[in-house]
Amino acid sequence: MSDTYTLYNPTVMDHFMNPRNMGDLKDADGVGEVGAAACGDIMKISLKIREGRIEDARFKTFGCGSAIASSSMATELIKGRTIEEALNFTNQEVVQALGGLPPVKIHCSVLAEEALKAALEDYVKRHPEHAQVAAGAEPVTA
Amino acid sequence: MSDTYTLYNPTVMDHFMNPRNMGDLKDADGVGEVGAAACGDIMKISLKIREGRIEDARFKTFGCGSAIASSSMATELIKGRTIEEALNFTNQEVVQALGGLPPVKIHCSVLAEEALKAALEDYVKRHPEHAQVAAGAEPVTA
Amino acid sequence: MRNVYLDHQAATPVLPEVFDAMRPYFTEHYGNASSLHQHGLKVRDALKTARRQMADLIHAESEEEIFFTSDGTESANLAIKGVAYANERKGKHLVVAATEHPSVINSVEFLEKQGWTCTRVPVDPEGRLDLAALKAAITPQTVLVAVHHVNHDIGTIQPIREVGIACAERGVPLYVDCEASAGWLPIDVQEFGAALVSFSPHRFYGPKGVGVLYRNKRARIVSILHGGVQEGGRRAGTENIPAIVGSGVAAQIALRELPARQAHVAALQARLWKGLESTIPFIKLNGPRPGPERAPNNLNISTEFIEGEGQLLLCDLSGIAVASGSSCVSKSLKISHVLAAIGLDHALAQGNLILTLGKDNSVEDVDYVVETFSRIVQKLRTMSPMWDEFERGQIDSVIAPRGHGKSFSQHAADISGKAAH
Amino acid sequence: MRNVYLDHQAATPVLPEVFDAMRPYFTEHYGNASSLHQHGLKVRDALKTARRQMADLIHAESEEEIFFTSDGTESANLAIKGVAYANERKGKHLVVAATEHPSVINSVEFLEKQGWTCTRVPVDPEGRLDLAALKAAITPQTVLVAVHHVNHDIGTIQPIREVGIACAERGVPLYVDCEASAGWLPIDVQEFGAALVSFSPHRFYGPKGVGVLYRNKRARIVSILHGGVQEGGRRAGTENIPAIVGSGVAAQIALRELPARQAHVAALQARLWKGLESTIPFIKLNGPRPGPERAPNNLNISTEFIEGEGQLLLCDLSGIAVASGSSCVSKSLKISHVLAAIGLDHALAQGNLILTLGKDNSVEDVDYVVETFSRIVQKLRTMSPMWDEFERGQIDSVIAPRGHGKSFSQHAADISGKAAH
Ligand SMILES: Cc1ncc(COP(=O)(O)O)c(C=O)c1O
Ligand SMILES: Cc1ncc(COP(=O)(O)O)c(C=O)c1O
Repeated sequence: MSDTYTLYNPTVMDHFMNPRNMGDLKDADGVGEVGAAACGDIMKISLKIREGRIEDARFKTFGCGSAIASSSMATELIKGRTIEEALNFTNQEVVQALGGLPPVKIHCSVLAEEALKAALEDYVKRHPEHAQVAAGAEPVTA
Repeated sequence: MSDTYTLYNPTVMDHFMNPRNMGDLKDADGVGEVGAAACGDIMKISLKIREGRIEDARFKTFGCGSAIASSSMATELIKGRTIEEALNFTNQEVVQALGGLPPVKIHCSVLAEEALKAALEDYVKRHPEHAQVAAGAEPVTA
Repeated sequence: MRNVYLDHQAATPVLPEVFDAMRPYFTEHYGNASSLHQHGLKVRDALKTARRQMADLIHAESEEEIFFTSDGTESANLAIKGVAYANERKGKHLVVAATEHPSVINSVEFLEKQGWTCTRVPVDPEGRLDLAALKAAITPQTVLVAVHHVNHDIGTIQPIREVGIACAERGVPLYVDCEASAGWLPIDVQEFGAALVSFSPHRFYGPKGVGVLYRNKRARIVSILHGGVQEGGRRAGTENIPAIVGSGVAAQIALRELPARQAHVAALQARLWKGLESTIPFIKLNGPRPGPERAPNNLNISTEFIEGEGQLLLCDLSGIAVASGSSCVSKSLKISHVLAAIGLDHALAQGNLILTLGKDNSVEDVDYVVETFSRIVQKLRTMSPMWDEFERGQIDSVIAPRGHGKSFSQHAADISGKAAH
Repeated sequence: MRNVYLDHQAATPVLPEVFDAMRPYFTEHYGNASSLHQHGLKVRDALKTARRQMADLIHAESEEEIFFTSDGTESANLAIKGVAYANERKGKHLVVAATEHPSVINSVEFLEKQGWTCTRVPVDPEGRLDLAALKAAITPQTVLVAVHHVNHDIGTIQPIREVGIACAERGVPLYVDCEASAGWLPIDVQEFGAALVSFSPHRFYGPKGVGVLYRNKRARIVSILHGGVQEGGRRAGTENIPAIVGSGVAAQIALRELPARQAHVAALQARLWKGLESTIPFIKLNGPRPGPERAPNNLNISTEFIEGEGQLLLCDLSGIAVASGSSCVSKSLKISHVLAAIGLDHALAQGNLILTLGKDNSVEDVDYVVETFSRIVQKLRTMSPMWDEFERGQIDSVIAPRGHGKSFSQHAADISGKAAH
């Protein structure tokens, strides 16, 4: 790609072209699907959770390059985290890990945060025994 | 001048570069000097008149290329004409003989007509015996 | 990798003949057209030749009806605002098609802030102007009607002659934006009955930096960029001589080659759409079918369940240059207002791609695009939650509804309502 | 015949390096900067480089403060109207120097028709702004002060730093038209305290078709050409990429060569004026003497008893390209408003010639001009009734009065009053 011009930085392009964790999880413990009011993108994140920790994550995204890259990066970042940690996850982490996004595309990373939180919320709903943890963290429907 | 671009057509350029009848007439019978209110040009025409006919004419002009060319052409045209004919002279003749002037420069030909008429007026003033002829023609201070 | 440029609506390369014509005007004949010496007079001549070439392209009577601006946008601004300001005392009402280019629409919006009113005439689902609505919109206060010849997004050809007749009957000048048609379709300003016509040579292998405005001698217009008395006092500023000279040559060649170019791109257009349609399920053509109602060089497609920017990026990585009217590619995050005006479902507008052909595209290009694009669609659909949900019967297709599952848009609204930000 | 181009204020040839830089952007890198694919991204990069080069030339902090327009006229229109419209609610009063370029003056006149008011600050006989009058003109309703850096006609350098301080004290943004100085004098927008600065690279060996507007991030401005969101939404329309790229290179070279160019033309300027002054009687320099108060490349002279167009034409026929502010060379038949503003006698304004030097002019050029011009003056004086009347003592000289005879202007008024038309 040496002579190629790219709309996004190399990290974003890499995650767009070779997305990590793309797909669904059979028997997911939590699934979150959210849409962006601003532009119409849709993102879905599925989580496998074992002993309060995110064991696996998958995404599917209807959206632009940065939306796909954001969901790819978000699923990479949260794997191995505890639910508590995951509930404190913010889009800023995605933006940083991606090495930045164009200003007009920051909302894509927000969508990834929201999809993750929706998935966690779904998990908590299905496993009320974890509500305690969730309550301690930021409200998920911020 | 084959490769030369000119602001005016070749006839105008020729009369500008090689003006005919430039100068003053010693013992002129009539001299007219007029100024253009529009742009500030000044034109002076001197006439030698013999037996009711313009024997010789000279001009001096403070003005642009087309003003100089107009006075050169006007003096050329009127030589040999009777006073009566000369009093009916109009700027259109100058424009036509020059092969046309840019619209914004038509007033230069008007100035030539006016200078000629002022010179004739001067002649008539000095030779009241010719007032009759003048009265029959167009008013000179039109 | 094959390189296929399918964005001729955005830019075209300059023809070698055009470049050669421009070259001496940069370094040798560099004069200012306002100068009265050799250097100025020389380029003044060149300017006149270019004006004549432009006049010929659109069958204008006289080259004195041609004004040069800096681009299509400036020409549109001058047409709209120049006529509005010139006729202020007569009335302050304008009529425009709802699907005009932003350079027209936004000029009108600017005037609305200054007290003008404007009627936006609706179009049908294929982008055709509602003629009856246009006629009804004209009032005694109307000082200008603006209808484009060809729509820049969806290629719809407007019934300009009928519009011209309606305007003539009401004595209102007609402005026709020909940016998307000039060089690709014949244009006859007299047949159009147009008082003003604009276009930009960089759409037909001329250089950037030039816009053209034709103005019929009878139409009143004032300048909008003030300063010197260039362009007959209608456009101040030092003329961009090299680009104007090159544009003239581009116009001359475009006129000569028009039938060949038109036939060439029309054949590719038909082949491309046929290929896409037969290879990719759930794909829709926006605007009229290829044929007499559509510009021969434009295809505007919506591919369901996937978004446009991703399509565009993957096309680019495969050497295919295209555009999109999706909200994700626009800086304002809004879908193309043309797609909104034809009432296209938001989900389909999101999956939008615009392909514009040029004289150098080949059958091989087209076949490569069909093959490559179908792989891209597959890849993006694998990644799309919508495709999955469609396959599982949870949501339905807009293009080929199966009668079960909620609509994509309903689904999107349901979930995005939840996660507002 | 020697060819001496002395009209660098009107146009300059494009540098070979500039042409080479532009070349690939016509035929190879022809993309539209708005496109999201390779072709667009590539030129977007080039645009950014050019912006940086422009920012460097004028010591702007960031390249994001640089906007590209189509020429100096458009930049001036955008500065004046864009700031006026953006601050409409704050106030509708402008302050400009009386000797601004028509692109400023006529933009202001347009706004006056729309309800703005404007104070034109007078200048002294050498064109220097009256600072006290400027300060007094600023009111709480003032939304913009416009003062050019160098006067385009008479080369006067304005006290911009002092103006900048006065504006800062009153919190009013300052717009500085640097069209006549950019590339020839150092410009530091921060030192100027300027909110807006405009110039055009075709004045320093860049191509035509580009204007630059610097806007300090804190200054409010709205766009005046409406359409797409190019140039950060401040200037719609497809960017003229090749010309912008070339302009950037021209700016880079201008910055590097500025001291050398400045010294070169200043030496020629001094020699030329000395030569003319010593060879031709009854000749006057308009504007300050060559030195720190005058642009190094401009001479503006009035030769008494003869008219400017004739001088210009005869110069041209001798291979010397010059300009004139005489009424005869203007399409409106008015003398340059700058000459009027410095109170120059109408007769001297009629005999006006403007000579602007460039980097390729030589000492031999200058000597040829002095020699040739003195012959031209002689020829025209022989043809002039005024010279004759002056010699005969009927009228007097304005430049070197002898104390008898009426003034040229009085004489002209006397006789033209008789022959009105
Ligand atoms: C129909 C139409 N009109 C006007 C314009 C503006 O033209 P330009 O980009 O030359 O400023 C465009 C450009 O996309 C267009 O497609
Ligand atoms: C001081 C000044 N400002 C503005 C302009 C207008 O610039 P342009 O000719 O690039 O439109 C000029 C041009 O002569 C000028 O001299």
